[in-house]
Amino acid sequence: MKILYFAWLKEKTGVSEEDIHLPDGVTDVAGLVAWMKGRGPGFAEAFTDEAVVRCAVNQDHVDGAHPVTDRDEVAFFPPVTGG
Amino acid sequence: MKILYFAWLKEKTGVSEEDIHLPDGVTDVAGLVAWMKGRGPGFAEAFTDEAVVRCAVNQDHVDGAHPVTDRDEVAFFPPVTGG
Amino acid sequence: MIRVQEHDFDPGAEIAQLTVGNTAIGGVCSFVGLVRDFAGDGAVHAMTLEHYPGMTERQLEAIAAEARRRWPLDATLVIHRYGRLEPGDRIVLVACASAHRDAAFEACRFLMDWLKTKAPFWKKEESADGARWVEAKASDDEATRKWAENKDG
Amino acid sequence: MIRVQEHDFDPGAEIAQLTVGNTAIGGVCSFVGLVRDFAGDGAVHAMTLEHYPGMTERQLEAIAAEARRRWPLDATLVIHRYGRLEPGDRIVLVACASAHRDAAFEACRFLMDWLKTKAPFWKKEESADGARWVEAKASDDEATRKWAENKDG
Repeated sequence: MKILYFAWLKEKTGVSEEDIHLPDGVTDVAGLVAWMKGRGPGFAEAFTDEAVVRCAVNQDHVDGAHPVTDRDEVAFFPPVTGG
Repeated sequence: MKILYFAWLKEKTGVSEEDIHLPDGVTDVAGLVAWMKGRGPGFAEAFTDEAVVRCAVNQDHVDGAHPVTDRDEVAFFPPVTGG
Repeated sequence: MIRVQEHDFDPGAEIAQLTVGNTAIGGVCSFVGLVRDFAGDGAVHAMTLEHYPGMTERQLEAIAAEARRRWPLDATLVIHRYGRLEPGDRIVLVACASAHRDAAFEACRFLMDWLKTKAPFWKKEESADGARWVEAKASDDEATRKWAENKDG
Repeated sequence: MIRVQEHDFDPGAEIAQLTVGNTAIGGVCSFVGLVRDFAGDGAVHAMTLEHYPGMTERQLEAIAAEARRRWPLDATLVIHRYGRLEPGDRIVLVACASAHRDAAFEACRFLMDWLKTKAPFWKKEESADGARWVEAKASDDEATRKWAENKDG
């Protein structure tokens, strides 16, 4: 799956875009976020405050219960601040 | 006094601008309109429907009771239709 | 700034000029009015706008000043053409610059509503039936009345 | 039309292009958003807009289509820049063309309110204290909510 990070999520994780295999046991966005927290200090810090992390799957805003598959484009970003 | 006519008042009277002496006995706009009606067929027709003739004295909208003097600029025109 | 002129204008250049050197401005709301090819029930081939030179400028200055009193504006611009115009031609440009977009939008709309009803212009439309002077519309008067009622709002 | 681009744009040319060949259009309401030299309590030296390519365009297309459903519009245009911008630089242009000025004004304001709150852009401001990511504002969310409530109006 393709994962994108924007704004301070990109800065804290140090990653703007990556391709990963769907981790074992992960079936939804909440599961993916929990897995992210265990990837290291940068990821743990980026995903600490789940209330401000937004997620889009295939470019649609979704909540934690949304399913994820290996073919999805998943993006993590803070609340948008507009133009 | 200077008199200006706009739109169909100009077309019906055949005059766009003229200088006249304040007619004897005329002291206000209503008196001036009454005098206008007697100036000939074009003027009579232009001023027939007083309800649609607007007047400005020195570039301010006024009603029939407004005084007029020999030093005024008086304009007659239909209701404005905007841009 | 107020201009009443026969010749055309360049909206982009005018809007850009309005904000030069003032980086407190967050945005410019503008409206460009064009001659439509219809009016009410019929086709319009052209129209001629007549105005009262002197009184027009005075009234436009006054309404622009009123807009600046009502809203926090950094700049206002009104350009209005007169003479003979054809469908697609620009008639009017109103632009309001402000730190706040709500103020820019509301002031621009206020000025346009006023211009469409109260500015001393008279319109003669040319159609297949010949030319005729347009009569004032009640719906436009209502738009202006709405602003009068909100005077303290 | 929707464009998300790094380079500047020419509002006058864009507005003129929007109405070419359509003489049923009575006017174009437009809004040009500029970078201000302040935000909240402090001076801003520059800002950088980041966005989500692909999702941004999809969302802008969708909101422009929504505007065309709600109001009788002949044309809509949204141009939004990304990248590093300095005070006075243009950020965004929204233009709505319609036979009716009310529709043009309301649609333009609707689109601007949406863009300021919902478009997937993230803003980093540079001030004397360094650079920081801007947090979403509650007041802008309210402006968008107002439109949601008026959905059937």
